[in-house]
Formats: sequence, C-alpha cells, structure tokens
Amino acid sequence: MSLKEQLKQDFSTLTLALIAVAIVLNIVLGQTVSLLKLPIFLDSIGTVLVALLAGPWAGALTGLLTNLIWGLISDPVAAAFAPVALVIGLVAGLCAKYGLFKQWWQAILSGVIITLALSIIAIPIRVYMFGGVTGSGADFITAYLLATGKDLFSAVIITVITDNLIDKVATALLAWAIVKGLPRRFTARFQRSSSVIG
Amino acid sequence: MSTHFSLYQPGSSYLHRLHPLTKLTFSLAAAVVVFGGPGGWLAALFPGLLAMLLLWRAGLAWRAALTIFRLLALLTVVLFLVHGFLNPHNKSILLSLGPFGLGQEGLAYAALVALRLAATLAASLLLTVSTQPAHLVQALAEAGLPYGLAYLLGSPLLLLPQIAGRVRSIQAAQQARGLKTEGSLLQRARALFPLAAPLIFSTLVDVEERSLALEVRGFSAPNPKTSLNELVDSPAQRTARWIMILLAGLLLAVELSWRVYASH
Amino acid sequence: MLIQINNVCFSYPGGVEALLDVSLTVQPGEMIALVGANGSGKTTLARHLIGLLQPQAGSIQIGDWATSEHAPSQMARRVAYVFQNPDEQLFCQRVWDEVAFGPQNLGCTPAEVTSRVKSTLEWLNLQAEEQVNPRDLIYSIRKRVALASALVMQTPVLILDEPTAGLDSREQAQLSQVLASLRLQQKTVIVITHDMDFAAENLDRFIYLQNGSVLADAQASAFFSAEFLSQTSDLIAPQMVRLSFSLGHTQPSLCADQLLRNVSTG
Amino acid sequence: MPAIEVSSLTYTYPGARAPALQGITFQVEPGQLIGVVGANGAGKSSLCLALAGLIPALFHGQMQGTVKVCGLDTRLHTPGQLAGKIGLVLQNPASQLSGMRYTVYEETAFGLENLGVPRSEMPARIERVLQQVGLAALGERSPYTLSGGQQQRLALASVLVLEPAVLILDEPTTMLDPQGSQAVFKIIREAVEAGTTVILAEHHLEWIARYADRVIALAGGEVILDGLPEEVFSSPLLLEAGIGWLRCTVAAQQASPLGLWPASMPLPVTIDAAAAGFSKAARKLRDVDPDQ
Repeated sequence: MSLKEQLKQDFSTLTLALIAVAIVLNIVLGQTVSLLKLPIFLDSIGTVLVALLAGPWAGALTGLLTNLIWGLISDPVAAAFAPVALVIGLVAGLCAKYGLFKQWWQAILSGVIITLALSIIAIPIRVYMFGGVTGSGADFITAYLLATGKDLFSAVIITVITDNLIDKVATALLAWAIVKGLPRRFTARFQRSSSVIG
Repeated sequence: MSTHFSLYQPGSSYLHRLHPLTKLTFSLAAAVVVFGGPGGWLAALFPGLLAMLLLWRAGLAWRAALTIFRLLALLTVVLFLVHGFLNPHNKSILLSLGPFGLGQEGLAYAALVALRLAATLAASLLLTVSTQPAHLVQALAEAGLPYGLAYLLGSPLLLLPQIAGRVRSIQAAQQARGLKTEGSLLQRARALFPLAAPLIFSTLVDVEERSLALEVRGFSAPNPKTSLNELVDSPAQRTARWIMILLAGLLLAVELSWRVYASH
Repeated sequence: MLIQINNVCFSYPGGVEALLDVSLTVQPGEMIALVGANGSGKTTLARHLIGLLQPQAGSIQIGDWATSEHAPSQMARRVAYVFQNPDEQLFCQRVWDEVAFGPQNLGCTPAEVTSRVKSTLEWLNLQAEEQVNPRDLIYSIRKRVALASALVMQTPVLILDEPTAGLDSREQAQLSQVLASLRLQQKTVIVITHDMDFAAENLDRFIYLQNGSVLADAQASAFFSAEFLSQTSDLIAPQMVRLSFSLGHTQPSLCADQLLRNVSTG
Repeated sequence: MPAIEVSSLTYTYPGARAPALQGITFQVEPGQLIGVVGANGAGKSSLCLALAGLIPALFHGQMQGTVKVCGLDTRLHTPGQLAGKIGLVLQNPASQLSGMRYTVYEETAFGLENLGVPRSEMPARIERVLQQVGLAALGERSPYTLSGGQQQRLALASVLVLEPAVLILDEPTTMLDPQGSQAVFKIIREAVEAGTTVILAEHHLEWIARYADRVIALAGGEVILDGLPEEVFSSPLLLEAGIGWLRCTVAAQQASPLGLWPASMPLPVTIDAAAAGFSKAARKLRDVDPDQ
C-alpha cells in the first residue's frame, strides 16, 4: 500500500473524529488525575490510544495538535513542548506496530521506550527555552541536582526521565487495557488495532 | 462556550478585525526572532514591546499582561531561585546566605530566559486574545490547510466542556457503587481506572456516532467548500505578512551563519 | 428504610435546575415514580439521596443516617443508584467483574461476592453474558448489566434513572418482573421516568416536580385526574387513562382489566 | 421512480458470526412516512445505516443485494456524494454537533458550507429551516448550552437545511422528554407534508401507529411484517418478535371474548379507534339491558 493510500486510510473521517476526542481526553484526564492527587499527568493517554488504533502518523498528529491547541487556549508554554508530544505518539505507534503492546509487560517496556525517546526532544527544549525549569514539581529535582554540583544539562536529563517515567508507563498500561476493553465492532474499524488485540 | 477554556476576548478593536493569518505570522516571526535571532537583550525586548504596544492600542494590553503574569510568575520565581543560587557559572557573588551565594551571572541568565518567554507569550497573545479560534481555523483552511486538519484544530475546543462535564457524573456513578476517592496513595491509585476508563470508553464509542453525523453533513464531499463567515483580508496585510516572514528568515539565516562561522 | 427530605434547597453554581424547599417522606417499601420535564430537578433530588449532592438548606435522612454526615461510598450501603447512561459507569473487561465491583468496595468476603453476583446474574438472566466484555453487548443489555451492578448491593433503597429508555417491550416486561420482586422484598424503589404507561402499571405513588418544587404527590388513580392533566404539558398520560377519559369515565383506569370493568358497567 | 429500492439486502459486520440484515426487499414511494419497528438487536440501526449509504462504505463487512436511494446505488456513491440527498438523525443529540461552530446559526450552515453552497444563498435557507424547527429565536446561542430536545431539533435543522429527498431517523426521541419528543415528531410530519420521504425507527409505537403510512417490522435482521399500521400493530407476529402491541390494542383483544369489543370492528391501534369501538360496545350493552 503506497504511503498516500496508507495516509488516506489512516485519516478517514472516523480517525479524524477519534483524534479530535483524543486531544480532548489528553486535556480533560488531567482533571481526573488531579481529583485523585496522583503524581502523574496522563496528558498523553489520548495520543497513545490513537497511536495504537490508527498508527504512528495519527498518534504523532494527536500529540502535536494537543499541545498546540492547549497552547492556543490556555497555556502557550505547552505549545513549546508540541514536538515532545509528537514523538510520544510516533514512538507509541511504532512500538505497537512491532508488537510491543500485545501483553501488559510489553506495554510497560513501551512506556520506558517512549520516556527515553521523548527525553531526547524534551531536554534541549527545557534547557534552551526554559533554562531547565517549567514551574512544575519536577523543578525540585533539578534544583537538588544542581545543588549537588551537577551541570544544568545532566541535571535536566535526570529530571525529565524521572518526571516522565511513572507517567508514561502508567499511560501505556492504561492505553493497553482500554484498547483491550473496546467493543470488538469498534476496533474492527481500525485495521491497525490488530497489532494490539492480535 | 465557557470562556475559561479560551484566552479569546470578544471585541471589535482593529486587532480583532485583522486577518488571522497576519496575527499568526507576527506571533511565529516573533518566536523565531526571540529564540532564533542574535539572542541578546534586544532580540527579546523588541518583539515583546512591539506586541504589547499593538495590544495596548487595541485596549487588550491589561488582559494580556495579567495572563502573562498568571502563566509566568511561578516559573520566573523558580528560574531566579535555581539559577541565582545554583547556576554553575556563578562567579561574582552578590549576597551569600549560608553555604549558597546569589550569583550575578545566574540572575542575569534567569532574567534573560524570563524576558524571552514573556516576549514570545505577548506575541502569541496578540493572536489568541483577539482571534476567535474558528476564524483562525477558517483562515488556515482557506490558505490551503487540508480540511481534516482544520477540523482537528477547531473541534477539540468546543468538545472540551462537553466531555469535561462527564468527569463529574462518572465520579458520581462510581461513588454510588462504593468507590472511595480519598485515602492512601494505593487506594487513590486503585480508583484511577474506574474513573478514567468509563470517560475514555464513553468518549471513544461516541466517536462512531460523531463521525457518522459529520459524513451525513457532507464532511467528505469532494467539491470545494464555501464559508458563511467572510474573513476580511487586504493586500496591505498580505505584503506585511511576507515582510515579516522575510525579516525573521533573514535574522535566522544571519544568526545560523554567524554561529557556524564563529564555531570554526 | 424510612427516607425523610426536609425543606431541601439546592442550586448548581450556574444556577441551573435548582431545588426549592422540597419536603417528602418515603415509607419503607413504597414504589415511587419521580416525574416531570427534563430540568425540573428529578435527577438532582435523586442525587441528594445518596449524598452526591449536599443541600444548601434543609437535610436528608436515610433511616438514621443524615446524608451530610456520610460519604457517598458509605451511603452506597443503603441506597443503590442505576444511572441513566450505562456507558458512564461500565469499565470492567467482563460482566462478572462489573457486577462484583460494588460488593468488593463494600468489603464483602470473596465467597459473599461470588454468591451475590451469581444470584443477581441469574435473577436478570445474564448468566450467558457472564464472561462477555460489557461493551460488546448491545445498549439495552448494557443497561441490564448496570441494573445488576446496583441490585447486587442488596440495599434497602433503590433509585432507577430512566430505566425504560431504549428498552423494547420484552425487556420492559422483564423490568416489570424485577420491580415486582423488589416490591415483595419490601424495598423502597424510586424510578425517574417519562414512560407513564410503564409507571402506571408498576408503581404506586407519583411525585411530580416542576422547576425544582413538588407540585403533585399522590397515588396513581388520584394523580392522573383530568383536571391535573389539562394543566401540564410535561407528561403524556398513560394510554389507559386517556382512553378512560375519552370514554367519559370519571375514574381513570390504570390497566386493561380496570378499563374493561368500567366499560362493562356502562 | 421510487424514493428507495432495497432488493435482497444482506449484510454482516466485520468479524461477526451472523448477518445483521438478511434478504431485505422493499420499495418506498416519495413522500411516504415509513415506521420501522423491531426488538433491540433486530437490525433497525443497521437498516438505517444501510439506507443512508454509510453501510458498507464506512463499516466494511460483507454486503449482498442493492440499496438505491433517489435512483443512486449506495455502493457506487460515497457518503460525501449522498450527503445532499439523504439526511440521517441519530439517537444522541450532543454527538451530532459538528464541534466546529459557535452558534446555532453557524452550526446550521455547516452542511451548506461542506456542499459548497454559495454564501449568498445560505441566510435564506438557514432562517427558513430554523423557523421550521422552532429555533429561530436561538440563532446566536451556543449549541452547547441548549437542552437535549433543542439540540436534537438543531441536528434535524442541520440536516434538513440540505433539503434531502430522504430523511432517516434512528430512535431520535429515546433521550428526550415528552415535550422534546412531540416537537421532533411535529417537525417530521411537516417534512413529510413537504414531500420528504421519511424512515423512522422508533420504540414509541403509539406515534408511528397513528401517523405512519406504512410499517416495517424486523426480527433477527429479516422483515417479518410490511403493511399498514392497522395490520402490523394487531398482528400476533409482533408479540412473538418481542415488539409488543399498544396497550389499547391489548385491551380490545381481551375485551372481544367478553363481548365488550364489536366483533365487526378490527382491533384498534390508536386511542381514538379504541374509544370509538368501546363506546359502540357500551351502547350496544345498554340497548340490550336498558335498566342498567
């Protein structure tokens, strides 16, 4: 199947509607998590779900647009991290494509892979644009590491990875459980979901 | 539409009447100049001041300033603390507090980062405060953005309050079956799936009906689309856009070639 | 379990669907239809009974528990609530786990959970669906799973929000049997519904809300008086009642046998 | 030319064991109101999706037989091409909003914009259809602040504005209160009077029995009855299929062995017909036994 046909299939009206609500889920689920006062954000669950159902391109687009829209409507700082969200969707889609979302432990592994991949993009943005801090809880880790003599770059590396590891593993597990629980008739309409449900 | 989900401030100032692409180009150009430009104080100060001036003439400066303060206050404080005390480059200590010294270099760096963020934010607010999101999406669609992408940029904003409203009714439904949402970290973590899953399932299963409704309203009709709302554009604005793009591109090219030259 | 609602006032932050000084007493074992237009306060009142909403004025007692002093997860021991949209509640991979969720939260022993779930699934003949993913079932069967997940709590009070919406006549008949056995078990059942035919045949007392206050509270035959029905456009009277009035009967019939008796006496 | 021609339509969803629709054949003349009844799972929704051309285009699966709407074979035309000819209204009002428009007026224009209708023609068509559904006064309101009933009428408006020859509604009143339902039914009747062919799938049997020109009953994906409301709603097949009768029909059937229903009259499917029959029987009783 040529790339053009693959893209056309990946972006049917159904997929577009899926991406639209996935963007909303990325933004809204933060509310559910803060309700429970849990140390995760779950702000890329929609991105990973789309990646599992409609492939890496659709997943990447979901992540990118989530941060752009979030930047447009309330927090332009999020827009700066749009490339990070793009990588999350892309890598999640690729993990699924190569069978890394079939079992629950593979989902955890994918969560780790996603964390490492996103750090490559997140660290330079955080250092060069934000001087290593973003006003979130993770800044304490950076401050502590700087105090123990680490230079800014390595301090941020450790901060980004620890900050994202729990969240991305939890996100991958939740996305895996959701796709497993979706109605058969719904997932059947997404050819790529077979990589998860098999 | 509940306004707290959008920075848009309805109004009829000259800024509101400017074509969305003109404002978008200014915001992007400003970001390129601030982060891609020569990088000194001037590169950050000039776009920021220009943006605030334009906002001030449209009577939106006060709201923009408030938004900038709300978004950057905490970040700026953390910047000054972290870099003031902990920045490895700190040489000349202005004030020492026990083992830590407040370094001048760290403070200067923190100030520069904060100023850059404020300038970029002011430029982006010039767009977001004075442009209704649907008009920006329409402008992009008319400029050739694929219609599917325009839908993805436009619809989440309106779907947000609808789906956000479900969080509360799902919490109610699960609490009615004895789910506890307070207590130990483990208990709260266990409550995550019963609260998150129904929200995701009901939203995803809803997608099918939503996509059918779009199809029936001609979403994928092959013909070129028209639009009810007319976006006023003018040759002057069109040339202004090209000038801004050229300027930003020029600055970026100069900076890149300088860095390449300087590194040899 | 006696329910006492004393002068309850409530309005949402946006001021929508308020409750204005609602006072009601519900005796144990009563079968109640809570009726009125959308936005009249039916669901708001029902949510107060399990403590999900707290009144700005007045109080609510479920037996000896005041809803202001018990968290919803506690109230779930006394009041079970079947929500209108099953999809905003179901989340497990199998029907069995879905129904078991409630009792597990109440701290029942595994043996107790198993016996309760088994008997409830049999009661609603969902045994065949026990291992099925709820989302692979059609809407009306998902509603039955949501009903089962409330009945399994074995609470003295039960609230059903629009239980007949989307059901066909065979499924409605099955719901009637469930209500009949709840009546035998002396449970207090409150049904929020627009389906007057179903309500007239299965429930006794009708409470009519309009703009947050109780405008009528009577047994079925008194409730469906010609005079009351002429005043309100929120309700469409049961077919048998409309038929009785168009035949000139003074007393409204609530079911076919009653109507035929009135016809035969001329 | 009939508005709708369905011949031996059989359809199986992808991955499903049994077909959702089996050997369905019927024709519909323009301007008719067809009621579709059936137990849950009998295939009402699948038939509606097939008539709207969304099956098989969007659902894939296996389909035999043909569906022609306004002479167009739904397998040879994409949903985008059929949009101007066939309208579809679904059960959940909120999920039929485009998500792209901020006012009721703009939401109604969404379909016109997609079909490329010139901007100059839009205001007249929008105002007329908003008048038709009783939302003319709410033109500037956000669709997301409307009640369920108002949103469903907006869904109707945003489809009727395209002036489809065929309008299909899949249980449009399930989530509405009586007032909302009556408003939707009123709009449907007016659309039929204006010549639109309407297919209405509904559990609300009373309204269909009174206003439908014809009723199709489904069970297990097959057509078990296709005829006038009086015939269909008094047929025992409806009871076996779990669709059930109207309560006034049941009352009349119980009355006939007691001599309380005139033997000459067919069983009633509307309140008025039942009232006529029972009062006739009551008069006959009084003539036979004057001192009662």
